[in-house]
Amino acid sequence: MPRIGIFICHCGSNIAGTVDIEKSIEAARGFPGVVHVDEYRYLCSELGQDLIKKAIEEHNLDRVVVGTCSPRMHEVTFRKAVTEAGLNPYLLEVANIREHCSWVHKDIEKATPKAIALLRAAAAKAALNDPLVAPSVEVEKRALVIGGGIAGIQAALDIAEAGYIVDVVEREPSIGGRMAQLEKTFPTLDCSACILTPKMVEVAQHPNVSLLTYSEVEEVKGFVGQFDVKIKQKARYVDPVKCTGCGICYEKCPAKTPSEFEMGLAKRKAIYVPFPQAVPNIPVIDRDACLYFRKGRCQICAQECPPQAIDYEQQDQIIERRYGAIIVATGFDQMNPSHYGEYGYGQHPDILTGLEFERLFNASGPTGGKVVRLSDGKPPKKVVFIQCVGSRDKARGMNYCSKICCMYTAKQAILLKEKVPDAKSYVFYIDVRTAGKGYEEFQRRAAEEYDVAYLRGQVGKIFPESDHLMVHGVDSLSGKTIEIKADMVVLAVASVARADAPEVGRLVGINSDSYNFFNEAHPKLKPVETHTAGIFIAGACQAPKDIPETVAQASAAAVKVVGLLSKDMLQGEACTAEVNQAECSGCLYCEAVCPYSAISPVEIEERYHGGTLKRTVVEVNPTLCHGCGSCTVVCRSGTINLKGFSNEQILAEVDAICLQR
Amino acid sequence: MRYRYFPGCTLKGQAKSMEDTAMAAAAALGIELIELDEWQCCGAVYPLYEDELISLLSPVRTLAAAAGEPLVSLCSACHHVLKRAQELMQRNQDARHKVTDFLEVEYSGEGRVLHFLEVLRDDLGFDKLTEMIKKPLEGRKVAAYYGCLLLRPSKVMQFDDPENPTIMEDLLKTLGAEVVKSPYRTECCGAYLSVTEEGVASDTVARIIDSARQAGAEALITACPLCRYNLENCSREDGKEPIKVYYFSELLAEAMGLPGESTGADGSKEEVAQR
Amino acid sequence: MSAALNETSADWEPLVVAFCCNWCSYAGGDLAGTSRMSYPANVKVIRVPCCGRMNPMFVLRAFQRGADGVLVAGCHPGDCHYSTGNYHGRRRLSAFKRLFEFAGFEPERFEVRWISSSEGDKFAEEMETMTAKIKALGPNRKMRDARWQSVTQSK
Amino acid sequence: MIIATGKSSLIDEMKVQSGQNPAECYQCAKCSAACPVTAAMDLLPHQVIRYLQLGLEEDLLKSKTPWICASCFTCAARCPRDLDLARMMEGIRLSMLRRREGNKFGPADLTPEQLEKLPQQALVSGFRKYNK
Repeated sequence: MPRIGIFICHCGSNIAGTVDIEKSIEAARGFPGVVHVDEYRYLCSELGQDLIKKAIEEHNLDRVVVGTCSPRMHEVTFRKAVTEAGLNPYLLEVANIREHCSWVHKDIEKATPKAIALLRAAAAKAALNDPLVAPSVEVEKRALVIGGGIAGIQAALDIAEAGYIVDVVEREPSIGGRMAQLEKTFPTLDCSACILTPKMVEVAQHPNVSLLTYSEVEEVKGFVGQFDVKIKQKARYVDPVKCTGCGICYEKCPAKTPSEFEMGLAKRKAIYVPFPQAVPNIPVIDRDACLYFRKGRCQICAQECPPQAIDYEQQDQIIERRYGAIIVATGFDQMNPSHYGEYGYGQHPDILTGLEFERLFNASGPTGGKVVRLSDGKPPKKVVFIQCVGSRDKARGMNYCSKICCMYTAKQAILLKEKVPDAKSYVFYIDVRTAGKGYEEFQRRAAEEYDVAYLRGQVGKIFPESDHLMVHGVDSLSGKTIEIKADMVVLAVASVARADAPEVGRLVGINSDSYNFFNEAHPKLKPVETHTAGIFIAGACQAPKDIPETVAQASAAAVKVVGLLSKDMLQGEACTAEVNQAECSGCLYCEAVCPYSAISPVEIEERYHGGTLKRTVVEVNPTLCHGCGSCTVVCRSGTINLKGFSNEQILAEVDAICLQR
Repeated sequence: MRYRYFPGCTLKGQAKSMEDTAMAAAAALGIELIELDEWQCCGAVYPLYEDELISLLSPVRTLAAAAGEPLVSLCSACHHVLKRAQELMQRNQDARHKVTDFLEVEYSGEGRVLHFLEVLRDDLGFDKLTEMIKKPLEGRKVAAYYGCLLLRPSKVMQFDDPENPTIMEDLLKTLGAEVVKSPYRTECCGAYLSVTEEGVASDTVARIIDSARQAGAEALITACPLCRYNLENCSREDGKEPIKVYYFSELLAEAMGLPGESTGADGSKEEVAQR
Repeated sequence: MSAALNETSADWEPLVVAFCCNWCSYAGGDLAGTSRMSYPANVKVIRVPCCGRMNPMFVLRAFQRGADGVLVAGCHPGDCHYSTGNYHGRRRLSAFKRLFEFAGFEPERFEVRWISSSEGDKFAEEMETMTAKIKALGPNRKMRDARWQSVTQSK
Repeated sequence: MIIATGKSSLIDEMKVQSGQNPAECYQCAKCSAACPVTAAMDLLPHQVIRYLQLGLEEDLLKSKTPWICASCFTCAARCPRDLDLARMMEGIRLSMLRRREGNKFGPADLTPEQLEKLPQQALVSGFRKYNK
């Protein structure tokens, strides 16, 4: 039989004014297992806590119930108090007789029996409380950042500056990501390279950062504090130690293939760096394009390389490391708008996506920074921009707003006017969305000072007619149909999740929304956390976002990582699920409902009629479990229980509350 | 290859040449088209209001009469109505019960509903058709005109890419013609507006013909008698060389070296191939 | 026996058991308290971590032990602290409610509500409504376990 | 303009029978950009939906636009909100035919020449679209 002590707080008159303390004490003395009942004016005060501690010693109490304010207010305080008296903190139970009783009922005749019922329920539950210990895990003081775009770079720098070791894994031969492809950034028109390149260099040279470019994460195992990760470093066929980055190899290489960095608008060599400011400035050989790998002869790069850094025998390397925390910053893709037949993308060289058009402004881009038509090399005099191509389109595209297009279209229209002063831009839009510091002003400048015609409506057809593109659209404000003989059309296509995002999500163990963007743990209050402890997200892999937002989120994720790595040990949740494997039928329903991947199947051997039998059951990883209890209800054999909120405890409360009947 | 065949009214009248040439080609290709024993007009337009069940009686009766065998039509309007009626029978249980109870037939949306072009592309294959081309249409600049009813709504029709269809161009290529692509090949010709608002149809037709002409076409093919009527009768006198309009099956028969004649929507006849 | 417990008395008061999730509805209840709102004392709250933790067995037990109404309250769909718990809860409890009705019980006796931690007013309102509704329905006689009653009355 | 706040039976019926909810339209005007016969319309297609949203039943019944619509389905094929405007247009036409004006067009409206030349398909379509 437990020895329960009940302590009732007056909370000045907050409780005592509406609950008859004397009557409550009288009733409490009669509850099963109660050996001691006391009261105090302010139980949460130092003296109040001492009263509890003393009583635990004097009356040899092994369970404590306090009738006080809400457990969301002072549960921690009283748990600490009982711990100081030598009890396990989870042997304490709170009856909320203030917020849920004295403050909401005016009539003492009604509030008192309710307070008694609540105390009775708390005592009934307390009798079944077990001592619980939160699991603890040692923290590996090293972080992994997946993705070397601006989000990954910022996060890595912040973690490194806080003094922790961080590895950045980037799939491409260089870090820099999407931002490296941009010419200018809104709304300040900073040159993208001018602000990004210094950061790329800084992160590469930081003593706490290791860059693993041309590499991909292959496997993630373990859990918060101890993720065991396998990373494949793809063979570059260039010795990074010997290479001086002189560039003779790609100058001499005879094999050409479309450049990914230039969105296919220009060619690169088979041995290449994606762009001139690449970090690291070490070329890679693209096996699929290289004449030597395809046909067995050529080797010009090897012959020409002064330090003899070319190594055709190089193999992929697998790196295995343990990390305390992971940031996923894998960025976004652009939707291919070919299925919008009315826009004719892919059928004519002067119909471009926004990012393709952006490359025309860049000095190292496909046109050497001249804004010209790819069909005939002439500067475009009439350019039609179409917004929401694939965004806000639940029929043929994505239902969401891609957020950045209104702003980059305004930017490109301004840049166009600066490069081709007699050019005229037309922007077909549904709504102009410019929420952001300085954004509205910027867009208005485009319309007012740069002669950009904003047409509220959409385009129904684009087709080539002699040397121009015929654009048929409508301006819904005037109710007029519009025909424009355009020189060029720029489609603001939807920003979409990376094609392999679901795969990355599975690999890392985080989930995504219906568009394959990674899910944050809470849409408002946990924007960089995921449901998997120790894994954080930053940047456009979570949803379309612009650079300032991406950087802010990256720094936020870095702070979360630093906070985690600053601990030697992690304390988990004590109220976690537990399974009785002897009764588990291995149906795995619990695994399916667990939002934290805390439940996994294991094979056990059992003795069975003299032999042994192998069967699948589940086990709960208490460091991953958050204690929601979803698994307990789906369990077909009813053999998963939740510590601290067990079936027995809840039923005891129900019984105790219903005892008045 | 055995199919049940639904001709539709117009193919027994003004568009007889579409039926004749298609039947001749089918026979030569080993495609058996067995006309339904009894059939009625499909209704020409698919009822877009969910309570217009009366208009569904005829197409559903036709669908049920095919008794699960693949059902082929030549006229794009008939095909459109039959295909959509089938989709409704599959999707809307309530409508299905009401219509089939009234008709006293058993039908729950089964059976393939095909346009003859789909048979040529998917069941026979254009590769196979190439072997049967005796008189390729060399040097003939022909543009395909799809119109609306075969392509849209694409989720139901499942005929081809609604914005960038290729089936008719692929057919023309197979027939040896020089394929001309015009941007207005999927735009509406004005349909039944030629009955009430001829001016509107004249505008749409003028755009279609002008753009085909600009692209260099000498002739157009279509699978719809109404499209052909509009293209031939609503084009304005502009002094330019008129563009010939054919049913796809007429050129098919011609390239296969089969006898037949093209019946213009105005009843004028022209021999399309010699014996 | 007091008038409140006497089922034939006009002063009969129902017992409503409310299971509230810790993160939203229980906190909403706290807010109703700190805002000094008022609702009938007939409602007694049991705290659960999440409405996804709600085993229909808990509801049945309450009725068996003589509760006249049971209310489960959780975070609004989409706002679950554990991201998906309330979706599981919503599906399970709505299926349960149908079964409950099918078995011949008044479906109004069992309700599921979404109350956020900022909706103290909604919390109070729902408790008020629920109590009034159950009061009008009268005592739960169908599901009450007579054996349990004899145990309690002997105590 | 005073916006009608009362219920429009036409629009309510239209919603049910066409399965389309005009409230889902965000007025991007893609339909109007795609429509091949706007030149003859007094209201552009997106304006028809706007009128439906505002409950301007009387104005819609006066409009020529529903009778110009040729049911080519281009609007529906391109609508980013997955709305089928062709069905809504049919709804307005039917409402007028069923309860207001009766038939818009009959055999008597045709010239003997038309009767001879027009393909059956055209006649049936025309009667179906413009008759009860």
